[in-house]
Parts: sequence; structure tokens; C-alpha cells
Amino acid sequence: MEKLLDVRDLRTYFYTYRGVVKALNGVYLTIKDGEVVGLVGETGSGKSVTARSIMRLIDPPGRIVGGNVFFEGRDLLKLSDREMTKIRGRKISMIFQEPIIALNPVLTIRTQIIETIMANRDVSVNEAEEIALELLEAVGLPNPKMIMKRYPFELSGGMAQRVFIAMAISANPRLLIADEPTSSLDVTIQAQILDLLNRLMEEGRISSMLYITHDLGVAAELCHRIAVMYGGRVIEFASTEEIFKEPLHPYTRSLLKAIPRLGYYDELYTIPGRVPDLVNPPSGCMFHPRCPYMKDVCKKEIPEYVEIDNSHYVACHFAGVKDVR
Amino acid sequence: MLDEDILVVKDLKKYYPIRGGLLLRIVGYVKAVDGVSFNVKYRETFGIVGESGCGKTTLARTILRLIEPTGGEIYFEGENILSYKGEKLKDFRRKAQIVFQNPYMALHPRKIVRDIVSEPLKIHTDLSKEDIYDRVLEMLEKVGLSEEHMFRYPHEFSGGQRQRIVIARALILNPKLLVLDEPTAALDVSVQAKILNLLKSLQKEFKTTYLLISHNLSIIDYMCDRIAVMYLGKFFEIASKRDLFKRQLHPYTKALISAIPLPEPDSGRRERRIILRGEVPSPINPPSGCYFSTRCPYAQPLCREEEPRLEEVDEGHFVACHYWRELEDLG
Amino acid sequence: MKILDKWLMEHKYKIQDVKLMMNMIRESFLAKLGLTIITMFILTAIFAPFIATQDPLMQDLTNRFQPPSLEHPFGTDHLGRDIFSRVVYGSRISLMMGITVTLILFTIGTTLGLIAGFFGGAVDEIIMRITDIIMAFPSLILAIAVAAALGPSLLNTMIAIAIVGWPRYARLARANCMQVKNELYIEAARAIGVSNLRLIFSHIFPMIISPLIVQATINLGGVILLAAGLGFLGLGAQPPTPEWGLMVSEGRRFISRQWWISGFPGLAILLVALGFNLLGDALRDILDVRMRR
Amino acid sequence: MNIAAYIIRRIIFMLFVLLGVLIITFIVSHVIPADPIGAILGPQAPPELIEKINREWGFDKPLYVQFILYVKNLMHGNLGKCIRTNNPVLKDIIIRYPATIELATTALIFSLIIGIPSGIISALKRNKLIDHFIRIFSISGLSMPVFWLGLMLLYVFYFRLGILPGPGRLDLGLTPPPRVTGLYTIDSLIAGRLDLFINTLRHLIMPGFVLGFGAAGSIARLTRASMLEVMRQEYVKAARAKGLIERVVIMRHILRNALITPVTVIGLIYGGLLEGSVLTETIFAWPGLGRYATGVFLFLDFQAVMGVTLFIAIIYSFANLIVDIIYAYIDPRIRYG
Amino acid sequence: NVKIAKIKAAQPKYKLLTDPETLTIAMDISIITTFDGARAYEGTSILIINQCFDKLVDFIPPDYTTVIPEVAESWEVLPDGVTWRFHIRKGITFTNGDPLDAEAVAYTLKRVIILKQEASWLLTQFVSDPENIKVIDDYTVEVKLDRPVAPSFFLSTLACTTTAIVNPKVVEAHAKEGDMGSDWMTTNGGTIGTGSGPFILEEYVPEDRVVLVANENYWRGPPKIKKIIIKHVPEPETQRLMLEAGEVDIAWDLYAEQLKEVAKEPGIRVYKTNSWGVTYIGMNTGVEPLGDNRVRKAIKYAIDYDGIINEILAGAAVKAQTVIPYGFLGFNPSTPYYKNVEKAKALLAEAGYPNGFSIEMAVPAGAYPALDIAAKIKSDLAEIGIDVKIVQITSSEMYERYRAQGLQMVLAGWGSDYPDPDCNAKAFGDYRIHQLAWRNKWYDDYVADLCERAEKEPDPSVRESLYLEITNYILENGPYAVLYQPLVQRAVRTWVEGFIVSPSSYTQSFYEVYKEYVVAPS
Ligand SMILES: Nc1ncnc2c1ncn2[C@@H]1O[C@H](COP(=O)(O)OP(=O)(O)OP(=O)(O)O)[C@@H](O)[C@H]1O
Ligand SMILES: Nc1ncnc2c1ncn2[C@@H]1O[C@H](COP(=O)(O)OP(=O)(O)OP(=O)(O)O)[C@@H](O)[C@H]1O
Ligand SMILES: [Mg+2]
Ligand SMILES: [Mg+2]
Repeated sequence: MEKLLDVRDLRTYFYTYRGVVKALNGVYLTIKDGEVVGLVGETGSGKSVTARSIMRLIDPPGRIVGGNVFFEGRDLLKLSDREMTKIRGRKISMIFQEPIIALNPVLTIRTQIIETIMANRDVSVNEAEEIALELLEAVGLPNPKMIMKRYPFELSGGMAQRVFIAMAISANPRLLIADEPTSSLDVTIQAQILDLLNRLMEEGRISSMLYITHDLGVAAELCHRIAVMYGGRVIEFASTEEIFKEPLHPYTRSLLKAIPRLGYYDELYTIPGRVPDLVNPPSGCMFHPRCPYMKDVCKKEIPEYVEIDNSHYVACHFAGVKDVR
Repeated sequence: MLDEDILVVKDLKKYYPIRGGLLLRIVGYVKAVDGVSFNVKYRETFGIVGESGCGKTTLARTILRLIEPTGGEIYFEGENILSYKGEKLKDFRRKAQIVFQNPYMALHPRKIVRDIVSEPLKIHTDLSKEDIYDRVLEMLEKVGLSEEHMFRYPHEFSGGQRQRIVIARALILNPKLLVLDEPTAALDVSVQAKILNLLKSLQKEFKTTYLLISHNLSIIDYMCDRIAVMYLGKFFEIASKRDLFKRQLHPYTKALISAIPLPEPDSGRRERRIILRGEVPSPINPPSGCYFSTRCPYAQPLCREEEPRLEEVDEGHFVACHYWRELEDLG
Repeated sequence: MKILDKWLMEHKYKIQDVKLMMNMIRESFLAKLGLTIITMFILTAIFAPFIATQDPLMQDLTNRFQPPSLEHPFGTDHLGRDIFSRVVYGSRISLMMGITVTLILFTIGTTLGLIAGFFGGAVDEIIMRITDIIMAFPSLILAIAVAAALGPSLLNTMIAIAIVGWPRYARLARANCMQVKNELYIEAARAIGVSNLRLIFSHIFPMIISPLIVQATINLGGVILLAAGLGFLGLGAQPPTPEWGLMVSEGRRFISRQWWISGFPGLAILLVALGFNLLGDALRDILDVRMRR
Repeated sequence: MNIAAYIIRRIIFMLFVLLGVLIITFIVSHVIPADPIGAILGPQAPPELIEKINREWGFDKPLYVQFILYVKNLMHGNLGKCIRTNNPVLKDIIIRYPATIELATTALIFSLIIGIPSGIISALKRNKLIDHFIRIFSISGLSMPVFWLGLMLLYVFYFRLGILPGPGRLDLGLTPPPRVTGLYTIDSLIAGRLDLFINTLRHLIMPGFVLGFGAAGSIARLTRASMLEVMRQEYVKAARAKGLIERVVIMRHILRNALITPVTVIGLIYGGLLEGSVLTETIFAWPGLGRYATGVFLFLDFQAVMGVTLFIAIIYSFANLIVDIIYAYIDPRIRYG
Repeated sequence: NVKIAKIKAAQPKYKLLTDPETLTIAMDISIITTFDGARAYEGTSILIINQCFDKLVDFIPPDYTTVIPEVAESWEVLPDGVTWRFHIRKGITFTNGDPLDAEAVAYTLKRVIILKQEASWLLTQFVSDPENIKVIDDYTVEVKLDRPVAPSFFLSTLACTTTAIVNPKVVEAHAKEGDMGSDWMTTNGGTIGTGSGPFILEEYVPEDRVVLVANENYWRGPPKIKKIIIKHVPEPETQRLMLEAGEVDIAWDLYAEQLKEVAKEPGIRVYKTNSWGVTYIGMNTGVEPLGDNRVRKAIKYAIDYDGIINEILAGAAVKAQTVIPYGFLGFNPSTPYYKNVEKAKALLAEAGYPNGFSIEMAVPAGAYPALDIAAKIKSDLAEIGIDVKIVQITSSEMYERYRAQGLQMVLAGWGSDYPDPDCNAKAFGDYRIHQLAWRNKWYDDYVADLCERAEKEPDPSVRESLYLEITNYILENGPYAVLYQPLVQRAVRTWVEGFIVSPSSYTQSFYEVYKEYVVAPS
């Protein structure tokens, strides 16, 4: 499998009155064709910024200050705005955490879905309308004709997310970026949406996906590979099994131990300290103030992002050292 | 009404009126809590689980008399608190406390931590300034904060720390009942673990009774002794934790438990998952008969006509389903 | 020393807040501009006797209609008075009036708004319906009506503006109060057993004060403008008071030749109002940023 | 709730507000005892005559009786008489309001033409030099004493440069077009008099600009704020992510939503312009309601005061009503079910 | 032609823009209220009515002491001293050709009494019953007065437009509900057939213009100008510009300063005359310490009369300190008061106020130059330690409060409706008629009695000496500081000939006006 997306050393900063928020500090990430990659991490770790940086949708005061985003071999960051517009929606599309506020409140669903189809496919209005109906059907919405006439506020969260998914897959993009598409939804509705995504992948409507979530359970179910973010970096990236069975980074390990699971009643493991302040990040390894295995070098040097085992990437000075594991 | 019950709720209802039309008359009701009965024993942790909008928060607020119920009775330590007024109500407030869903919103943004945590003492006791200071410090240390935090504003804390402050404020008067309304819903996993641990240890120390509300079954399972499953303002099933996870009698409970994604690759749950049809109906126009009948994979004609009552089918195991027996046989 | 230390400790973050705000003002060109203008006028008002070159009331009928010159930087008017000195003294009147009226508006409006917003029901209905009625009047017209009815004088101008102006504050306070009232931290306070009065003034009020202050800053400019407008119509200060609006009005008869008689006082009105509006606008931006963080 | 019910409710509410306006005006115009009749008749008129005429006007009756009488007459469309002009108040108003409407509308058009584009540019070029410039301009608009601006412009463009006409609605040598609507612009076109039309427009420039300047400032500010707000919204990001070209994003997603706010305040702004006309008309000798209003207020001419206030309040409320209805149409969220 | 040459030389840059046959006047006509003489009580209305109607008698400016016959060719008083007989001039017709006869005159007079409108008191102060007006024959009317009065007094009021003769046929044709056509006349008075004056009202557009055309059949011969257009120009500054540009022939309402400046321009002449009124400061003797005549005198000595007249008013006033204006019977030229701070201070000290006191002075709101004068007086009185608080009040309120004796000091004007001294003398002197003397609480029976005597005195010279005594007494003791007598001034293009300025609207005629013009080379 060839690399569809190859993000290298991506850096995105926000220039705010509080100072420079270094939201991304060199993110590495690859997605192969036909693969679902999960991006997990706690609030503020930079998941959304990564997604938006790939789409080049960072608004001022934010700016992508360095790195490359290779997509189908081309560096997206070097494209003109016009060319980038052609990538969005056609090649890479995106779905959002809160589908209701991501839909324009004063336009009908019909307007919004048809404008998307027409922007990315060379079709007439009538054809677009047919495609729209077919798509709405495909995402499991009952009575698509009715839905088309509605305004976003008349939809429930689950329905709106389905509409959004329909729009996102309308041009058969090669990559779908899903930024926590279910975290604003209920468990049972979440199950429906996950089921839908699975089905769409099976049907071939979705080929590759970058799935962002903070819920390790969701990632475990959906993804082939998982990247764990912390403090604006991907600190571990491996296949789903390895992440859960053999996590190498101390953060990943602590995280896994902190999740309550059914039938587990012992005291939960906790990570001391708090998430790093991205305006004044800790020196060296971002995680060192909270790390149980912290050594002097961790305070001084930023660990490199290296491949340890086969396709198992980690950014930790001691990732290879057995006893620390 | 047993002596061991700190709280007894009987057929509690809370309907929010919807106004509309020319004269803004009441045109309907949101039946947020629609006839709920249960009891909470001293020192236990009673869990209520349900999806968003099913009325959990409303139930919590009603029990604490932050809003007035539309109907039903609430007995706290044997007394009907709905008749409380003035001093009695104030007294009730020191005995029953609440921790809210969103720690980011539950603290006054313009007050420093010391003032926030000392407020209950100022209202309910006449301790001297110094005593109050000492008590506040002591409490803060118990929840894992220190003196240097006393003069900070809430926005300078992380979500977890804020929730600690909320807990400190709730426990400083040593209440008998603490209602926890999704105390970790807004927090990250690593922080959530700390709060849950803290709550557990504090319960041991203060011997408080917890009423824990959550939409996350794993948390409920981790924390609670008994669990109630709520849907559209009603309880579908009440059971002790062990019972419930062994044997779910209500199809909704089954679906809920199967819907939880587990952090274990290839657990095979995906295949066995029960995917419910459609959306949760609106509490304004709940379906006729059993409220779950619109989404229930096993619904029968009877379900759409007659509402099942919550009945005790086993020692301490209540369920509201016409066909729970048949379903159990089905497996 | 200890007390000071403790105070500093307790207010460390408030002080930081203020510092942060000052930083933001410093970063905003418009805010700096506004603050500079206001400071200039406030200093002028305080030190008027030292800045003015002569008695603002002194008439010199042999020296009428002098165009601006070194001796009379802004020229002289139709009674031979030095316009510069009159403009300088006028700043006292305008600022005094603006600030007093705004304080009154703020107090009345906010209190009523808080009461209406907090208690709702009949009280709310009554207060809000009154504001509706007053707001259905164009404010200038109502102010003119009230000022005309009460008879022209500085005090009556102030009363007129106060009558016209409080509903804005009441509405703002009410809207914010209703919003804050439903915030979780207010409910939390109620759960603790905090009394209504304490809720309103110690919990809700501190939360809604910022938008009100911004409103007041912007409104100060508006009040000064409105007062000048009434002065211009002859409903405000009495001659020979050096009130700017009145001065513009006095000079109006001579506008085709002696533009400076109206020109400079009007410019002063513009500048003061501009100063407050610039600052208020910038404050609002800053507040917006703060609210969003 | 459907739109009809919404409108009916708004109208009922409006009537209520207008009654309040009446009561307040009535109280206000009677706080201080005044004798407009005596003032009109001058110092020489014998007191008996003054009393007689006061009696004829019903001014000797108790206040509440006067008020009830007034409201009764109002029901029959009778607004009473203006003491000063000796005309029925309604007639006085009808003669004058078109001038004010023409002026206020011109000002509104000016302010929209200036305000909306500058607000948009300002938001799109946020924190650039042009943004600062536009913001200072728009805040100056809010801080401008219109009466002074009018005088200064008159001085420069009329007295000094002579490139714009002076006060009044038409050059003095010209006869107004036959009255159809009372708006000279329209009437002159109806009469087929292009020269009059152009002359009217030239006369409208200065007062229209002076009056519209402040409003332009508010509109620019509002548009800017609203644009910035909308540009932050998730759906704008989503629109870009969907692959829409920037023009479509700005036109369909940003502008459409951002302009809702300015549109909804047009009513208020129009009301503001109507009241601003009091000062502007004074400066530009505009024979409209504003000047009339100042006149009757200064004179405490009760019935005229009531009439004018009521009239302005009605226009004001109607403008707001219409805008609310428009609002309900543009923003589906208002038409909540 | 010499005149043409003069204009040409003086006016090279102006071309005559107005029609040579039309007189164009810029005037503020916003307060025209009616064209019915029986109602009109406001200058601009009266000015128009005066052009369209004839009156029984008239004045020829600037002599306002004796009336001349107009519609009444002659008259006599019967021996009872109260019955007057007017002989109507024969051959006068209304503008529609109807004859103007005794019937029309009697109807007009009765109409005024019956309608009892604002201005009616001018007639009803002498005749209160319409039955006392009788038609003796086609051209003789008899009027029986309620009491004897000085003949000049009665006659001067008949020169007012209140009794301008209307055509009963036309008026009655439009009567409804017993209003004797008043409603219709309000907007249509002066149109063809209603009157008999030198001009006919052709068009009236409120707040825009009044157009009058010549009555070619006027009994004294057609007027010299064919048309008069009165344009509504409320702004004095605009009036001035239009006058300077030659767009109008007369600017009606210029300020003193403007007049001073335009007078310097070639091609413009300023016509002046004394007004029928005085501007004064009233001092309420009921307010401490104004009850003390020494204090009042101190105030009179503190005021800089010359400064006010020459500087603030730019000369637009005549120095006068007594209450009867120049040009009236009984005018008293004495001006004993002048600014004398020492003397004023001494008087104050004598009265027990060496450090002055503080007092309110009411001024009509927004009125110029009254406000400037008030400011000047404030600063003058400040020099002797009196602190004056200026209060602007609207005229309605001022009137109400003044009538209720509720003002402390007031800066006001007093104007007469007709040029007879009685009105002024009584107002200022006779507290019993509840006019100015009463309003300032100056209850002086001596001067009040004198006023009553003077009113009835038939012999003009005796009457004159009585008024002299009255004015002197008021000058010394009265609660008034008379500041000046204003001038009435009109700025007129020099190509306008035959214009005579008059202080009163009902003596202002355009009958003799015409234009000497050149058509400028284009
Ligand atoms: N517009 C912005 N201005 C300033 N800082 C920003 C902005 N957007 C994001 N950031 C900062 O960038 C960091 C990463 O944010 P991001 O939204 O990517 O987090 P996330 O991992 O998606 O978190 P969540 O789970 O809450 O969505 C945060 O510290 C955030 O404060
Ligand atoms: N003040 C209110 N007025 C009207 N309806 C309300 C009000 N508060 C809540 N509701 C409605 O009552 C129902 C139950 O709300 P509640 O907040 O109790 O749910 P919840 O279970 O706590 O949900 P969540 O998990 O989102 O907190 C919802 O449909 C909600 O919309
Ligand atoms: Mg995110
Ligand atoms: Mg809740």
C-alpha cells in the first residue's frame, strides 16, 4: 500500500494576545490508501488543528509555520488557494464534531447539499438533486425528500451528522477526515453512526479515513492504525493491536490504565500533573513533568519521532529500553 | 419507608410548559421526568444512567428542590421536603449537595477559590474568618489542592481542578447526600480517573450517600452499588450492579450496554451490537404505550397500546417491560 | 506591610486582569487614541483656569468677531469673548454632565434591569413595558419634549437624558441577568442556600458589570452628544454658560463669515464623543476576547 | 407559531406601546403649566379673551378629561388642532412628513451604501490599515454632532465653494412639482420634470449625507462585527471544507448570515434618522416634521406635541415591525414552530 | 435714463434674475395661519391680507398719528360722543365686480364681533354688541361705541386688517355651521372676489410661497407691479445670499449684523424705521429686593445701553428709555440713564445691598438677540455685584408665569398693535388692567388714574401732556428698565423703487412699488 497522505514535521502556531500558542510542534502522520487511521488524544492536544492544517483551513491568528503535507505525492501546503479549493471536497473531505452548527442555519439542506455536489462534480442541478437523494438514502435517512426541505435546526444531531456524511462522500473523495463526529451524540446514536461509517467503508463509498476521537474505545473498533497525540505532537503511532497490547510511550500506557472498564473495580490509574501549556511548553519532552520514568535527558532534549518496530513509531527517549517498558 | 433509606422518591413528575400562540398560552409540556419512583439507602451510591435529554439533570434538580416538581413526593430522611420553606429549606441545603455536570460553568468566574469554597460556611455557620480560612484550606487539601490555589480564579484551573473545587464546596458542610450530575462528562479520561478515585475516597471519609448520574455505563459500573436505567423521563430498570450486568431484563438496557465501544481491539462486539432504530422520541410527544416501543427491536402490538409498569421481578430487580420473560428466554 | 501583602495576594489576579487589559489597550491603536483624547479633555477640565487665557465670560464688545490669531487661538465671538477659553471651560460642563448622567443612568437602569431579570413575572413585565414605551420614542424627541416641558436648564437637560437613557441599561442588565441567572454557577450558589439579594448583588452583578461598563463608556459619548444637541436647540445650558452645544448654536447666525464661532466648540464635542466611543469600542472588543477565552 | 400570529402579536404589542407613548407625552406636555394660547395672542390680548379661547379648546377641563377627550377624538382620526398654525395637527403633519421621509430615506440609502461595504471590507481586511481607517470613520459617525457637521458642510460647500445648493428642498427660483406623493423626487418624475428631479437630488446631498453619516457609522460597525462573528462560525469552515470557492463562501455563507443583523437594525436606524432629522432639518431649513416638532415642543403646543410624537412613534414602531417580519422571513430560526 | 446708468455701473456682476414685472421677496412664512382678517393675529398673515383687502381708514407711513380715509371717505361723531357715522366711498368694487357698499362694511364689522376670534378684541373693546352697527343707507354705516374714547384711539384700530372689508356674498356662500365663512376664508381669503385690495391671492403653498397678482381694476388704479412672489426662506443667511445674488428683490428677516454688512454692498439698500414697541427689563417689585426703587434705579444705572445698541444690535435700535415709542403721540425723548457703576453701587449700598444679591432673569428660549443682550446684562450687573441667573423659558410657559406674577426679572419686548399711546401707557402704568404693571406687582394708583384720564381725553395736545407726565413718572419710579426701541429694517435691491418700510404689517403696502431695471447683456 502506498502512502496517500504523508504529514511531516507539521507546525501550526496561533498568534494570540496571550502569546504564541504552539498548537502543533512537528506532527508526523501517514495514511495509506484504504486505511482508517485513528487520531486520539486529550482535549487541546492538537487533533483538530492537525485536521484543519491538512485541509489548510487555519484561520487567523493561526498560521501553518512549517512542515509538509504530501497528498498523492503533492505538497498541499505549496498549492495555490485555487488548487487547494479543488482538493477540498473532491479529494479530501471532512465531517465535524457538532454537525448542527456546521450547517448553515439559514439555508435548507437541499441548498447546502446541492451546492456541495455541484462544487465538486460536473453535474446539472437536476442531476445534483438526484445524487443528493440517493446519498441521503445511502446514509440511512428516512424520507430524503422531506429532509431536503428542512433547515438544520429542524434536524436532530444524528440526522444532521448523516446529512454531513452524505455531503462529505458526495464526490467520492480519497480521504475523509472525521473530527470527533460522534462525541456530541448519544451512545445509541453513536453506535448508529459508527455502524453507518463501517457500512460505507464496506460499500466502498469511503476509502481512507482519518478518524479523530478522544474515545479509545471508538478508535479500537474502527481503526487499523492509531496515532496518539500529546502536546501538539504525535507521540506514538502503531497498529491498533500494538497500541492496546504493547504501547511503548509512557503516556499511552498511562492513558489506557486510566479508563474505567466494565467489570473493573480497582482504583484507576491516574496521571499526575496537568496538560502542558502550549504558550510556555515544558522543555525537552512535553510529557516529562508527568512521566513516571522521567530522566534528565527528558528535560533537555526533545525526543525524536522514530520507527521502533515495524511501523511502530514513538517519540520517547526510552521507548526502546526494555526495563522501562 | 425503611429507616435505611435516606431518600425516597415517589411518582415524581416534572413537566416544563411550552408556550406559544397569540397569547403565549401553554400549548404543551416537555415531560422531562414522568413518574419516577426509587429509594436511595444510606451510604450507598445509587446510579442513574440514560442518554442525553432523558431527564437526568431535571431529576437531580427536582430532588434538591432547585426546581419545583409538577407532581410526586420526595422524602429526605423521612420528611417530605416539598413542604419545606425558609429556614427548613436552608437547613436541607446544608444536608444535600450537588456537583454539576460542567465544572467550567459551575464556578463563579469572578470569584477567587477561597470565596467560592467558603461561601457555604458563611451562609450556614457563624465561624470566624480565621476558622473559615482553616476549614477551607483543610477541605482544599483533601481534594488535592493547596493554599496557593486559594487566591486564583476558576479560569486558571484545568477542568479536573475545577471539579475538585466544586467537590470541595459541596462537601465542606459535610452533607448527607451528594448528587453527582455527570461529574466527569466534560473531562478527559486521565482527569476523569482522578476525580472518580477522589470521589470514592471522599465517600469513605465523609460517609456520604451518592446519587450519581451519568450517560457512561462504564463509570456507573465502576462507581455504583445500584443502578437505574432511565429513558424519556421514566425508569426502565432498577437493579444492583451485579444483577444488571449479569442479566439485563429490558431490551433498552441490553442495547445500551452493547453500544459501549470497548478499548480492546477485535473484541468482536461490533458484530454482536444491537443497533437501535431511529432517534429518541421527543419528550413533548412521547409514543403511546411503552415509550421504547418505537425503537425496540422486539416491540409487539401490546407495547404500543399499554404502558408497562415498573415491577419487581426479582429481589431488588425492577423492570418495566411486557415481555421481559420472553426476551430472557430468547437469550 | 502585612496587610498590603495580603491584599496584593488576594487581588493578585485582579491586578493581573487590569494589567492584561492595559496591555490590550496598549496594543490597540484605537483604544490608545481614545484614551489619549479623553485624558487630554479631563486634564483640560481639571486645569481649566490655568489653560484658559481669559475669563470665559468676559465680554469685550470692541473685540468682536476676531478670527483665530495668536492672541485668540480660536478667535472671538459676537460678544468679543475668547472662544478658546470658553471651549476650555466648556469641557468641565460636558464632562461633568456626561459623567453624572451616565452614573445615574447606570445605577437606575442596572438596578431595575437586575430586578426585572431576576424576579421575572409581573415586576419584569411592568419594568420592561415601560422601557418598551420609552424606547418606542426616538430618544432625541423625548428628550426635547421633556426638556421643553421642564424648561431649559442644565439640570433639566440631565433629567431629560436620564429619563430617555435608563432603559438601555435596564435592558442590557436584564438580558445579561437572565442569561447569568440560568448559569450553572448561580444554580450552584442557590443549591448552597444563598439568598436572593445576595445572589443578585454579589453573584450576578459582578458578572454583568463589564458589558455595562462598556455600554457606559460608549454611552458617555452619546450623552455628551445628546446634551450638546439639546444645548444647540436652546434647551440646555443658559447663556452665557460656555456650553459647547449652546456655543455652536450662538455661532450659527454667523456661519457664513465667522465659521470659528461654531467651528471650535463643535470640534470639541466631536473629539470628546470620539474619545469615549473609541475607548468603548475597543473595550468591547477586549471584553469579547475575554468572554471567549 | 406561524407568521400571522407573530405579526398580530406584534401589532397588539405596538398598540399597547403607542398608548403608553400617548400617556407619557400627555404627562410630559402638562408637567409645567403653560399657556400657549396666551403666548400666541401676545401680551396685549385681554385675559377674558384668552380664557374664552382656552375654554373653546377645552384646556380648562381637568387633565384626565382632556386626555379621554383626546383619545376619543383620536379614534375618529382627529388629532386636534395646532395652536400655532391654526391647522388640524393631522394636516400639518401630512404637509410636512414627506419632506422628512424623503430626507430620512436618502440618508438611509447613503448610510447603507457607505456602511455595508465598508463594514464588509473592514471585516475581510481585519487589522489592516484600511480596517483602522474604516473603524475611525465609523466611530466618528457615531460621535458626530450632526448640527455641527451640517453647519460646517454648509460653510464649505455652499458659502465658500458654492458647489452644492444651500438650505431648502429646491432652488428658490423653482416651483415644486404638483403634489402626488409629496416626495419631490418622485413627484418631479411623475410630472416629467427632469430638471426638478436633479435639483431635488442636489438639495438632498448635503442634508442626506449629514443625517446618514452617523447611521453609516453604526451600520459599518455592525456589519463588521456581524461579519467577524459569522466568519468564526463552524459552518463557514465547513463550507470551505466542502470545497466551495471563496466567492461562494463569502457571498452565500458569510454575507447572507452576516447581513441579517444589519438588516434587523434598519428599523431602529430609520427611527434614529427620523429623530436625527430634528437637528438636520433645523440646520438645512428642511420643511419637515423635525422642524415642526421642535417648534411645537418649544411652544408646548399640546395637541401638536401629542400628534407629532404619536406619528413619529407609529412610524418608528412600524419600521421595527416590518423589519421584524423581514427578519422572520430571512432567518428560518425565527419562524419557530 | 440716469437711473439705469446708475444700476449698470454699480451692478456689473449681477444680472437681474427676477422678472422685471415681478417683485420677489424672501421671507419666513412658516407661521401664516389664516387669510381671514377677522381671525388673523400674526404679522405674515396680516401682511398678505393687507395687500388683498381695503380697510375703512389707513396710515401713510411714517406718520402714525393721523389716519387717512380709505374705504370710509369721511366720518363724524354724533353729539352723544359715542355714535360714529362712516360715509363709504362710492365706486369701489370687490375683485369680482361686486360693489363694496355699507352693507359689506356693516357685515364685516358685525362678523368680527360675532366670530369673536383672536384679534376681535381690537374692535370689541369699543363695540361689544353687533346690534350697535347699523346700515343707514347704501353708503352710510353707523357704529355706536360702548363708551366715549379718544377719536384717534378708535380710528387707529380701524386701520388694522381685523376690519378689512370682506365681500359678504362670497363669504356667506362658503359659510357653514354659522362660521360666517371663516373656515373657507382661512385658506381662500384674498382670492378673487373676497376683497377689494390692490392685489389678489393667486396661490398659497404652505411653507413654500405666496403669489399675489395685481388687481387691474383697483379703485385707486392698478398697482405698479404686476406680481408679487413671497418665497419661503426661513434662513436669514440664505435670504442674504439670495439678495446678494439678485435672486430676490427684498430680504425680509435679516439680522442686524447682516444688515450692517449688506448695507455696504452696492446695489443693496437697507430701509429702516422705528418699530412700535420697546424692549425692557421688567422687575417684579414683589421680589426682594426689587421692591426698593433704589435697587431698581441701581440696575437702571448699571446697564450699558450704548454697548447693547451699537455693538450687540449693530445699531438696529434707537435709544429710548420711556415706555411710549418714538413716533407715537406722547413720545418722551428723555434718556437719563447711562452706565454709571459708581452711582449704581452707591444706590445699592444705600438700599442696604452693598454686596449685591442674586436674582433670576427670564428670557424667551432660543430668541436672538435677546439671549446676547441677556448675557451682556448679566455681565453688566455683575459689575455692581448682582448675580443674574439667566433662565430661558418657552414663550408659553413665560406667558403663564408672567401672568401669575411668577417671574423675578424678565427681558421682554412690548409691541403695540396700533399706534396709539394708550395701549403702552396703560400696560406699563395701570395695574388694574392686569397687564405689565400688575405682573410686576407695581400697584401705583397715581399713574393708573392718569392713564385712565388720558385714554378718554379728546384734545390731542392735552392728551400729549398727560402722556408726558405718565412716562416721566414711570421712568423715575416704574419697575422697568427700558433698553431701546428696535428698528424695523428691510434689505432691498436698489432697482426696487417706491418701497416704504413700515413697522407694522397692516401698514406695509406694496402698492407703489415698481422696479427700475436693465436687462443685462448676456
Ligand atoms: N483559534 C485558535 N486560537 C488560539 N488557540 C487555538 C485556536 N485553535 C486552537 N487553539 C489551540 O490549539 C491547541 C490545540 O487545539 P485543538 O482544537 O486541535 O485540540 P483538540 O485536540 O482538537 O481538542 P478537543 O478534543 O477539545 O477538540 C489548543 O491548546 C488550543 O487552545
Ligand atoms: N428549563 C427547561 N425548559 C424546558 N425544557 C427543558 C428545560 N430543561 C430541560 N428541558 C428539557 O427536558 C428534557 C430533559 O432535560 P435534562 O437536562 O434533564 O436531560 P439530561 O438527561 O440531563 O440530559 P444531558 O445528558 O444532556 O444532561 C430535555 O428534553 C430538555 O430539552
Ligand atoms: Mg477538537
Ligand atoms: Mg444533564
